[in-house]
Parts: sequence; structure tokens; C-alpha cells
Amino acid sequence: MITVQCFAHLREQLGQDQITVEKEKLTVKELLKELTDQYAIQTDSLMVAVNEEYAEPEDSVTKGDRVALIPPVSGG
Amino acid sequence: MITVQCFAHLREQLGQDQITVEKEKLTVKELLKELTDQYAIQTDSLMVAVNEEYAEPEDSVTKGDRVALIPPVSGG
Amino acid sequence: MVHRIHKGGVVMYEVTPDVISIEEVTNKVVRPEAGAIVNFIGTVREFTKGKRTLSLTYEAYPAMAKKQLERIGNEIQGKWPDAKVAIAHRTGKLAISDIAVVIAVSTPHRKDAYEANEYAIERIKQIVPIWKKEKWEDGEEWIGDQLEKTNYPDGKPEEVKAP
Amino acid sequence: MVHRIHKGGVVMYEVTPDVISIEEVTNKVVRPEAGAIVNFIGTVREFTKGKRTLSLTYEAYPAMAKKQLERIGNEIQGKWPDAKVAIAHRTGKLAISDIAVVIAVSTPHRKDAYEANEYAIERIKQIVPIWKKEKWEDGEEWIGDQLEKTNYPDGKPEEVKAP
Repeated sequence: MITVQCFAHLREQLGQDQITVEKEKLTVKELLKELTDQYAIQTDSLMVAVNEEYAEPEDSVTKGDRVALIPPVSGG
Repeated sequence: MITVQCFAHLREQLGQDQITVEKEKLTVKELLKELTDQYAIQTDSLMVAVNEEYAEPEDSVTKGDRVALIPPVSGG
Repeated sequence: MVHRIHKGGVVMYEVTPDVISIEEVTNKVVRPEAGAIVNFIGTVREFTKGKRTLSLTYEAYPAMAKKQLERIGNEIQGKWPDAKVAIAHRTGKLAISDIAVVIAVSTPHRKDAYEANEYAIERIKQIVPIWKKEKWEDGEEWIGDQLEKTNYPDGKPEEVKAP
Repeated sequence: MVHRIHKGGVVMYEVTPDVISIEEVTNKVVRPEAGAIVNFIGTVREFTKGKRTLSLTYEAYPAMAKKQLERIGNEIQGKWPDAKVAIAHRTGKLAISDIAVVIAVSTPHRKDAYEANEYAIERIKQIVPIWKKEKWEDGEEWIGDQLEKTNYPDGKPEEVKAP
């Protein structure tokens, strides 16, 4: 199982600050597809962070990684 | 008599923070000439301030004005 | 090039729920080699395009936000090797005129301090996972997309790559 | 355009023998309309072109220096009407890393704050009657002519006219 942290409007929309995908390993692209299917999340404008770094679509995500969905940021 | 304030290296060179010219009224240009003659000051790089504003060579200086010699500044 | 995150135990990059002291952040970059320090201080503005803001709430992904601030520090070190940088970003609810972020950059000469500082705030707005929710008289909303990037067809924005 | 020098009794332009507080100068420009504050802080640098400075002494023509700082404020107000400016310049003997000058500029949007701030320090170095004497291990000297203007055939430098 892979746990994915959510923030800001996504966290509020989902009503929770983390969601899960029943996989041991998959690519970032596949992860986003899973999340769209399971949670009806609009993933167009989301980035995925793996272990606190921005990940590419072909990067792999493994159980135990710290994974997060990053909506467009608005700090500063 | 017109009193002229001096600062920085000029003040140290002259050993005093003000010098005087025995005139009632003259132009800035004339004032600088007087100071060169009387005090052997190198006036090339000096500006003259009259009443705390930079003055032009043809501006007039009258007894009672606050006059100062302004070497190239180096604040900041 | 490895950028020192700590200097004598001092945390140079910080994401904090506490009030930020300008003096404290600035002091982190004071040093004999520096002749210039430029600060950027982001404060909560009351009106944006005529609309009145009542308060802002900043939410962060703290571990990653710190890491991305460090990354910005590394990028600056690459571009302006003589610069020293400290950044503090606040989270939680802020009122009008409260300080949201302080960036301090010291350099031997001032031009670099202005440039590196401006670079830091631009990059914060691109890559640091912090989000603000604006509260107006008639509602509230999470603000995204300040840079008008509507989506990321490649999975992540161009800006994530260091320019 | 008349620039307010005082805002509720606050002195916006100051030439002082006392230690300058960054926070105090910054607070003078904090306001609900502002989203950005840029500070420039000039500190005494130890090495200039390989030569070690021991201390600096700043001498001012205080009445005129204040007037010229105000003038810079007016110029900024003309170029960046939304900017609010406060400047404090110290006089007397300063040690390495001591603060010589603090310029704070607040604006609704940050670009203007950087630009107006940089303009202020450039103008200070051109027109404000303050002089520094550097003390090195092997002597001391009044520094003039930092902008490499060797003389003023017209009686005053070009820069005195607002650019």
C-alpha cells in the first residue's frame, strides 16, 4: 500500500490529509491514473513529490516512499 | 562676511570646520575663486551648497545664507 | 556544490507557525565579508485587484518546503557564489500586514544581493510547497496558480528545473 | 508632488549617531496597501579589494543630508507613486558588520520595491552629503569619488539633477 499526502484545497475536497493506493510499486504516471480512478481527483495541475522531491512521470514510487500531491503553490 | 562650512578631508586639511569670505554677495563661481585664493583649496571636485541645496555656478550667495563646501560624497 | 544549511547551529531555512523576526533572519547573514544585505519581507496586503482580504492562512508541507528552500539556497550559491541566504516562511492564520516571509541575502557588493534576493522570491513562488487560502468578506479560497500555469502536461512545471 | 516626511509624527528620513534598528525603520513603511517590503542594509565590510578595514567613520552635514534624503523620497514618489520610503543613515565610528544605512521601501507589488530601493541607494551615493573615512592597518583616508567622477567642471555633478 502506498500512502499519499494531500494539502490545501485537495485535502479539504477529500476531507482527509492522506489517501492510499493498494500497490507496492508503480510509476508516478500510473499513480496519478489510480488516484483519478479511485478518488476522482483532477490531476492535470498536480505534481507528485516522492521523498520531498518533485518526481517525473516515469519515476517509480515504492511502498514506504513519502509521497505527496502538490497543487500549484502559492507561498511567498 | 559669508561663512562657509567644511567637512571631511577639507575640514581636516583646513584645521577648522568653517572659513569666511569678506563679501556681502557674490556668485558661487566667484566664491570658489575667492576660496582658492584665500585658502589654497582645490575646488575642482567641490560642490557648493546654499541653504542645504546644491547650487549652480551662477547662483548668488548672500551674507546670512547657509553655505557649505561639499566634497564628493561617500555615504551609503 | 554543497550549501551549508546550518552555520554554527543556525537554521538558515525555516518554515514556522511563529511570528518571524526580521532582525533574527537578517542576523543570520551578517558577516565581515558582506557590505550589503537585502531583505524581502512579504506582508499580507489588504486589497488585491480591488477585493478586500480579511486574513490569509498558509499551509505547508513542512519537510518538503524546507528542502525546497535549501534547494533555492543551493541555486543561489551556484549563481552568486559570494551570497549567503536565510529564509523564513510562516504558516497558519495571518492578519493584514503580518509578515508571511522574510528573505535575507548578504553579499560583498549590493547588486548581487538585490538580484539573488529577487531570484529567491521568484523561486519560492514556483517550487516551495506552501499554499495560501484567502479569506474575503464574501468567502474564501485556496490560491493556486499565481504564475498562471494552468496545468502541467509533463507532470511537473518547467520552473521546477532550475533556470 | 509633496512627499510626507512625517507620518503621524514618525521621522521617515534620519541621520543619526545612534545604532539603527532594522525593525524600526521597516515598521515605518508597513501598511495595509503593501504586500512587499524591500530593505537595503549597508554594513561595514572588512575587506575591500584585498585591503583590510579596521573601522569606518561617517561624517555628515546633517541638515542637508536629511534634506537630500527627503529629496530622494520625493523622486521615488514621482517614479513609483505607490511606494513608501524610510531611510536611516548612521554617523560616527563604526566597527566591521555595523549597520551604516537602512533603506526600507514598501509597495503593493514586489518589483517596484526592489527597483525603488536600489534607486534610493544609488542616489544616496550621489547626492547625500555624508563622507566616510576608512581606517586600515597602515593608515586612514577620507573616501570620495566612489562613482569615479574626478571633478565637476560645471560646479556640480550631473547626478545631482534627478535622472
